Amino acid sequence: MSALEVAAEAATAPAPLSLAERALLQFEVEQFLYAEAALLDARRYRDWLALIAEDIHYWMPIRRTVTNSDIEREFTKVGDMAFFDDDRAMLEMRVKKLEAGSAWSEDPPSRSRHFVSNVRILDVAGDEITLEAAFHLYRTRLNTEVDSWIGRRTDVLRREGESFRIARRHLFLDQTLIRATNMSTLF
Amino acid sequence: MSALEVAAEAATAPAPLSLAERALLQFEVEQFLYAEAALLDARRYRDWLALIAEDIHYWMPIRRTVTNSDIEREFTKVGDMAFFDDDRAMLEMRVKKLEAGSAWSEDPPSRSRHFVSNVRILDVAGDEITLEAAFHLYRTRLNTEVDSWIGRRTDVLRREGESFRIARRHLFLDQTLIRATNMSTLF
Amino acid sequence: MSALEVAAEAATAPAPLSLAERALLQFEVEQFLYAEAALLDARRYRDWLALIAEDIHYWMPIRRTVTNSDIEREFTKVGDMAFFDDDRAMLEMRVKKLEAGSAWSEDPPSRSRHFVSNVRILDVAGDEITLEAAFHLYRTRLNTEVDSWIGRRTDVLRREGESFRIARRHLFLDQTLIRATNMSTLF
Amino acid sequence: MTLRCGGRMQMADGATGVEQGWDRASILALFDAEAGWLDRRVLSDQALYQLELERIFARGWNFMCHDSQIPNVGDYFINYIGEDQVICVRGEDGEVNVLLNTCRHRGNALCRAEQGAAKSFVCSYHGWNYALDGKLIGVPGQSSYFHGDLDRSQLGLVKAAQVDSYLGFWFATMAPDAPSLHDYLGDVGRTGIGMICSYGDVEVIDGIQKNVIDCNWKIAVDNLFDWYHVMYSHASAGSAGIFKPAEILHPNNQLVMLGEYGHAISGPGLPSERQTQIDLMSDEERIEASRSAPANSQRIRPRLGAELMGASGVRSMGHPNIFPNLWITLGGMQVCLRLPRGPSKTELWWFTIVPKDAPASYRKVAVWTAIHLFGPGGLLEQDDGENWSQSTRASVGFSSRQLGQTLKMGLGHDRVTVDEHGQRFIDTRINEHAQRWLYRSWTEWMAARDWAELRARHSPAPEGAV
Amino acid sequence: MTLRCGGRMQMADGATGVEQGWDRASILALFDAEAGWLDRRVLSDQALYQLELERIFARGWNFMCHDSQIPNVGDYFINYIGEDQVICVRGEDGEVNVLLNTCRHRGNALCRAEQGAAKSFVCSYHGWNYALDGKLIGVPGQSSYFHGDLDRSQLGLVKAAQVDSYLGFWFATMAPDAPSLHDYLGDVGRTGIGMICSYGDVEVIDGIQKNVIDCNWKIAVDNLFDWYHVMYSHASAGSAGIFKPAEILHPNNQLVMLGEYGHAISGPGLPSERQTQIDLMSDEERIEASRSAPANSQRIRPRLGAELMGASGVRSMGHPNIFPNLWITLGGMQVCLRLPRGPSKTELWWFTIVPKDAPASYRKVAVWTAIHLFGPGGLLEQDDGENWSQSTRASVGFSSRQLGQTLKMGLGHDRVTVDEHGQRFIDTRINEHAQRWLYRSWTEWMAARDWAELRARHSPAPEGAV
Amino acid sequence: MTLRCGGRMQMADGATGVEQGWDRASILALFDAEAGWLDRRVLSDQALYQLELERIFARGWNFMCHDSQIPNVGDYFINYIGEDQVICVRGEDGEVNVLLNTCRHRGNALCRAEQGAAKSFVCSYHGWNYALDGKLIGVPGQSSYFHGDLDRSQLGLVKAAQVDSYLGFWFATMAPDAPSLHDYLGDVGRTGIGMICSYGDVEVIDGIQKNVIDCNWKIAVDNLFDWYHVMYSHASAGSAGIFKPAEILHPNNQLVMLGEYGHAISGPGLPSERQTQIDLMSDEERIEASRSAPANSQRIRPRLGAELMGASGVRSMGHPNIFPNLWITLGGMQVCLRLPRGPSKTELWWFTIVPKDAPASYRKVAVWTAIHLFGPGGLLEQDDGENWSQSTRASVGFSSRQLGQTLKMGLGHDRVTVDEHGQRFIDTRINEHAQRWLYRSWTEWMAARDWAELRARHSPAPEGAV
Ligand code: FES
Ligand code: FES
Ligand code: FES
Ligand SMILES: [Fe+3]
Ligand SMILES: [Fe+3]
Ligand SMILES: [Fe+3]
Repeated sequence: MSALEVAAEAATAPAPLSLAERALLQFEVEQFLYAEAALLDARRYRDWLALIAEDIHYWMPIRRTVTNSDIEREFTKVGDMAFFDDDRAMLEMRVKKLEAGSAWSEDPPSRSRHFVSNVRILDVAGDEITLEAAFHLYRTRLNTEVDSWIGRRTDVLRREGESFRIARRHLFLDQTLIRATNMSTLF
Repeated sequence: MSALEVAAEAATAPAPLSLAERALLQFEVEQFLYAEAALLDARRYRDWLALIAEDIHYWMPIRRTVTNSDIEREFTKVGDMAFFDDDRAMLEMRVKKLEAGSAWSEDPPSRSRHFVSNVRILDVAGDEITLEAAFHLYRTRLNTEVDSWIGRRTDVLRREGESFRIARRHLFLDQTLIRATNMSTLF
Repeated sequence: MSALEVAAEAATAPAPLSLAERALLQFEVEQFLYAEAALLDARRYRDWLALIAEDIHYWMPIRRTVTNSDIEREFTKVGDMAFFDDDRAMLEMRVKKLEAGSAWSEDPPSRSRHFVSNVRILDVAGDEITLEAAFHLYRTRLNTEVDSWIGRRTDVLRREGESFRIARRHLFLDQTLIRATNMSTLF
Repeated sequence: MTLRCGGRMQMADGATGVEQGWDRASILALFDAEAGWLDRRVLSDQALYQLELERIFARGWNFMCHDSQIPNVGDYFINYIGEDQVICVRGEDGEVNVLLNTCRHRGNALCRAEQGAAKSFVCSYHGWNYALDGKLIGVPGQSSYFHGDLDRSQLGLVKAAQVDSYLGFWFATMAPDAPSLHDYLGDVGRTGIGMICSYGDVEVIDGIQKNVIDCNWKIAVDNLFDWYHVMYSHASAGSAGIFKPAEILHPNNQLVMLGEYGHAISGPGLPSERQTQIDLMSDEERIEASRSAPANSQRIRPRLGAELMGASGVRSMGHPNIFPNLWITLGGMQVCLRLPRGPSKTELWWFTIVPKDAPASYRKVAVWTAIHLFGPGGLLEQDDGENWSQSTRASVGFSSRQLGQTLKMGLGHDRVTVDEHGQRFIDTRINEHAQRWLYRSWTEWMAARDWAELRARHSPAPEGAV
Repeated sequence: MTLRCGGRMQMADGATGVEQGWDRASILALFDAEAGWLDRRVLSDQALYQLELERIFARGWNFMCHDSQIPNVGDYFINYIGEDQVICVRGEDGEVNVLLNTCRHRGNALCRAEQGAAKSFVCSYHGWNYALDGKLIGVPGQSSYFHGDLDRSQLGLVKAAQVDSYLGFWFATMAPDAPSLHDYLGDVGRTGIGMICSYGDVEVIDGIQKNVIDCNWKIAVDNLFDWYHVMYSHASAGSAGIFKPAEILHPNNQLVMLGEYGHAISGPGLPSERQTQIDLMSDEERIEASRSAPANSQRIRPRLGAELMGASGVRSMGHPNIFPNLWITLGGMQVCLRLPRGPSKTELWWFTIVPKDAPASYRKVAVWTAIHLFGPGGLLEQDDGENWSQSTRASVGFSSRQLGQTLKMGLGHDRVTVDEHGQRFIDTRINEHAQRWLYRSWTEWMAARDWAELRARHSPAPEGAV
Repeated sequence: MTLRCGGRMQMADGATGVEQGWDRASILALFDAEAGWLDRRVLSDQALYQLELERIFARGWNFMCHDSQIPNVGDYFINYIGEDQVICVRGEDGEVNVLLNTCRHRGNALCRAEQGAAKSFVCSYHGWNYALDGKLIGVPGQSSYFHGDLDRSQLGLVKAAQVDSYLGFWFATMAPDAPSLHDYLGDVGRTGIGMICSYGDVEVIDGIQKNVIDCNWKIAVDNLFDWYHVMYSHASAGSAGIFKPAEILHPNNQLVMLGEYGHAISGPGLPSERQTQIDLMSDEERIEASRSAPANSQRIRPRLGAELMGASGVRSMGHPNIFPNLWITLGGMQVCLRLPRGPSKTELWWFTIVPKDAPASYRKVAVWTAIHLFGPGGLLEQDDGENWSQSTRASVGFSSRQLGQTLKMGLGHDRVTVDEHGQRFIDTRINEHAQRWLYRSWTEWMAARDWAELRARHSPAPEGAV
């Protein structure tokens, strides 16, 4: 792959858009992602659910430490085991659990901070935007627990009026051993 | 709250501006915030002070681990105890202390890195812009000390000519127990 | 330095450009940096090399804990010792090593995540753009090793057709003692 | 190969929990089976933990992997015996070898991946090359630098003293004098593994979830027998709708089996009358009924179930634990290993298992269930970790660690029944029999200096009143 | 409830600092009061630290909270006795209960918030329910699963052996045979708390600052008596203008009080002549004068001051410490707890206190002062932490830990005066009397196996030459 | 100043590796020199590590810095003796003082920078002021608060017991009875340092790379003698082209020198015939030849080389180690210190050195070579760390730590030759003589209670067959 091709791939993927159009789309998308993150960090789970498309695939496969020769097995495949493999009903169930007065493991509630970085729009097809970002979900609990989950994610956003809904979120964690008691926080 | 409302809140708050105007404002604001952060990281405290409005409220309340039923007491209120509750005079005093030849606890000086992420302009009213961001202040000292302070902040920037001054900075840390010897670094 | 001057320095450096032009340039540059980071995180080292200018200076001096009175010696100078002081041939050698079937220390390979934040374009001169950013390179290895390298970097990008090449990358780490087994990951 | 014998420091009179050694009497006093009282220091004492690595983990049979994870010659899976890392690899002869993952030259780890396939194991330090059975087959410079006099036959990878499998589940022990796997498992252990295989040969689905909890491994084992916490701990999971407590719990139909050396099964059990009805169904009907609701606790097992689990064991809808740390759950659809990482740290590894011939639809539901109930993101499992870590933490403080845990539920109220085939079980309500058995066995393992002593002095599986 | 008696390992001759036990003689030798020499290992030795948790923290009276923090029935505040977490809760009877925060079933923590209000404490693991006084009032399945035979009366939350308050400040001890709080505090302790309440009833302002410093807790206690470091350590705070050293220090007017069991007060003191003038002012005049400058060290206390602090104690503008770890500062406007978290880790908790009837303006200044002088962001406090952590660190290295600390200032140069009411005090210059008293008392606490021995063998408050 | 004598706990019979003390016999048994067998616990045992700090690091001569790093009065560089931090400072008299970096008052660290220049050392806590030779020259309030009776002469900074330099390289020891630096280094140590200075006076280039590896310090020392791993470990660096193994390795021309107290040199050596040719060249020719390829292992040293390294030593193209932890590499162009930070943590400090009069072009190549071969970003060094950390880790697990390391290469196959000047060396192939010598010496250091015993009982440098 030549430098030009790489650069082309990197910088010009959604070809038909002008630079200015792409910049504005980037702005819209980033603002949406930040607002979405803020809802989670503010524990407004119901409001967050409103941003989730009916057909969402919310998925975090398991990563493994493998050799280079085995690198295609680094992540589990769709249909095999995963940390998350949720549809909308499942996400609703997660929110319902968080809202239940009896979710002892989230009472006192966790404190989360979702950092969304390096956002790149990879594709615009009809009303769907595919993007990639680096994420850092920082969570503290009680006075002593500190967790950081870091990785890459690909989202599909679907334009709906003035805003978007999230139609896909695939989360690729960097860690292979989860160094946390649980993952009770939404990503 | 419907998805539309959330999206509306998220994406269209400063209503009268066009998307392009909002994108440009976002650019200006982010560049200002990054430049400000760079001044602190370069230990140019005097220059940083020049960005501070006369009437700034620089405030970091205390966060507590509380149950859901008590969640409105998660942060202390203005007027109660806090980690920072500074006006401009107090910030000047902090800078003066850092500049004093005798600030032993900052000699050797700390090394800081201010990450400003997820910037969202929440309101534009007259010459004042209210924004929210996620912050990560990373500090190292000597060869062994490493601190990370992570949270959310809301700033008010006031336009002054080609630039801004900071008229408010409210810092909402995620940690409830400060895992550091001190907070001698400006946020 | 007055507030105005600071602001001016911060916000108007590449003077001849309009705000909109600067915003578009910022978008282009950020997208390039994110795409570049994604290549490294995807272990596409050859493709990454294609983004490197022939005359690159890829340099990470050694930082020391020094007193305020000695602060100009905080970083080693060009020509003295450093962690990286590479030209393109050297970077090619690094990539060659990573590609060698026998790079045992990178087999299983590391997992990296490059966070590029607070990007500021400091200068535009001809086809060269000088920028500064905060970086966080997060690396995990095996099931237990976690490293974070955080600091500031200045890049020079040179426009080449629709994309850029990296003509300079100077990395200023915050840590003085490297808390890692090695730095086998590209920054 | 002979391991150097590691004796233990004599206990100084009045030594503190933090520094002391432990003699037989003081170990046995850690659990009072008659009173249902457990000394909290079992969760936090550093010396006890070191002793566990030696007397429980190195000496017991540890679960390694399932046949299906390493189907081909050279396929390997990394696991642990206590804190010793081992390679479980399919040898040239098709057998599974369990090898300490440490080069005999300078000790470097041979394998650093979690799984993979190898022709042989080459050390990344100096290139010593070991065959899949651990034999040292290549030493660079053997003739030139070593002058040909390195005795390679003495320098193979250390093999587990015994390796064996039951129904495709491989186990290993570092103790040459341990009983055979068959005898070690006994009826209860075999019933537990039988539960997994009641619908025929199984395979492990790709992807082992692994996470770390700041708790002692035993509080996690205690919890698997604990059907008492379900209603309260998991109330929010219930109200969210992920499971229906009433369909699962059956508080008054609990079946407990206690096996020699600490194995146990505890949890809901079908009433014998119900089993009698099932016995009249054809295998096809049973499988059909089971597969329609794989997460459901109504285990309508085919005939094979009773063969593997026994006429009484087959009634179990509960949780077997193969002592020390292999939990079988979801009626055999998952197993979870609890690997010790210090007195207050445990790794949890989740394996998801389906019958080889299960239809895609079943497989899909199985994966869905496994992901959404258990593992760090599972709606049930989320609730457990902090209870365990906080319980572990409360065994550290000076005053708190003077206290005991209370394990009195059902104590003295039940009887062990022996069925016509000699299988022992307890039909009762929700109870703590299995936990008491766990800790009673644990003290006996810990107090015994070697297998001879453990064999001679351990409690037989209970009979009569319990 | 009886705590299991924890004896100590006998000291092996020539044992290393890292592993050894400590006998009476070796503990007493850690501080040479005559020479003003302190063995550095008191800051880093792990065995000494474990012994501190037992012999200092579990045995002494620990500050819990102030009345105003938990005004209503069910209000609670979490604190620690050493490393044992306790719930301080207002009971149905209005009294404060101090309960070990650990369920008697499996040990789980009942409360996980730092503060709050509860009707009762329900355990998140199995739902055992404890009343505000710790009584076990609810056990799910008590009749069904436990067959009604669980003796709940034996399974309440463990209460501190003694709980009592003085002027609204609650303290607790795990030692049933400890002296009463009144006797424990003695004149010096009561004077210290009296300082806080000299202007009448007080309340704690919402918001306890908490941070962790990598230092031994004792170097932080030493520092509170240390008016010697102010000029140098805090020079930059002075030059920034946050405080005026000259107005605060009064190096030649220092008042020291040394109390039984290790309490002490040290720092500037009004000359008696100045106090005589104040005694002539009306309460109104005094309060007016004080409130105009609350951070100012000129303490012009109303009559109540002398009542609570004594005729001599009222002159103190210094720092009381209630042994072991409660510092009273800013003339009573703040207290700071130093909670041990290992030999080289200490949590600092800052409480800010104002008279209940203080006008808003005073309150505002008090909060401003507290935030900007102390706590992790305070301009004074910023300077201290690294000195403490570096001093602690220098007690670890093999050669450095052979050294001592030097505590010789004023040694042998002063006399204890007894006033007409029997109150003892030392009028002198800047000195290290209080630090020497701290460590002398500390060795006595550490060497005594129980309260009987501590009572019998501890030094009485000094008389005559010091 | 006298350090308090720290004896060692008697070894309890059968004590475990984790808690036990170590007596002479058990220490000597850790390495079997005849069998080339090393007990893995030397890499992980906490008690052995503590003993190393005392018996190896405090007692041996530790490299401090080079003359050129602190050229002017007041220039200082911070280093360590074991885990004790020391200030190496150029005194008023031009000599280098080595001072424990801890104030004699409360122990605070005087210097917190890694390097710098000072007129005197003022403590940031209370302002005690120490001269560059450690004398306590200023105490605030000495007359007023201390009443003039503080004996400052007893309270200077603690100086290393002996400080001396060889060819500009400064060393220090805490042991007053250690041999002189000259005697300590012996022929082998002096040869090693001589290698650095063969081209004349040198200077250290600005910038010491420092990083931490999770390994025991000894595995890193073992590795520097290890020319066996180069082909395999560094294969990818070779194939990337950063070095040409064939030009460097010379597997059949290895020169080994073993020096009293554990020093050694190992690696390629010029055949004597080649050296004879070189001896015929002029110094100018030799320097010209060397400088054209500074990274090249062909060391064509000027006459000075043979003066400093001896007629046989000058042939070395290998790696000297000054016992315990100073590695000389790249033919003297770099030295690397390995500082212990616990049994499984080591700091690596890289110093890059060039002749003072080297032309800019040489200097440039030297820096390029140093950066790109060694240090955490170096293409060679990258490959080593994980092998060391994994080897260290494999000395922890219960079963793995029962094993040994194998150090048998060349054992019994070689002879020590003594040249006409009395210099001893071994001409051989790739081997493990130096590593065996390292561990043999290490056990002797560890077993000896004091220098008298070490002097009396250590092995002399080997003669004859090895
Ligand atoms: S350590 Fe494995 S070959 Fe040397
Ligand atoms: S642990 Fe509290 S109810 Fe079981
Ligand atoms: S500790 Fe150095 S002057 Fe007090
Ligand atoms: Fe559970
Ligand atoms: Fe202070
Ligand atoms: Fe190497």
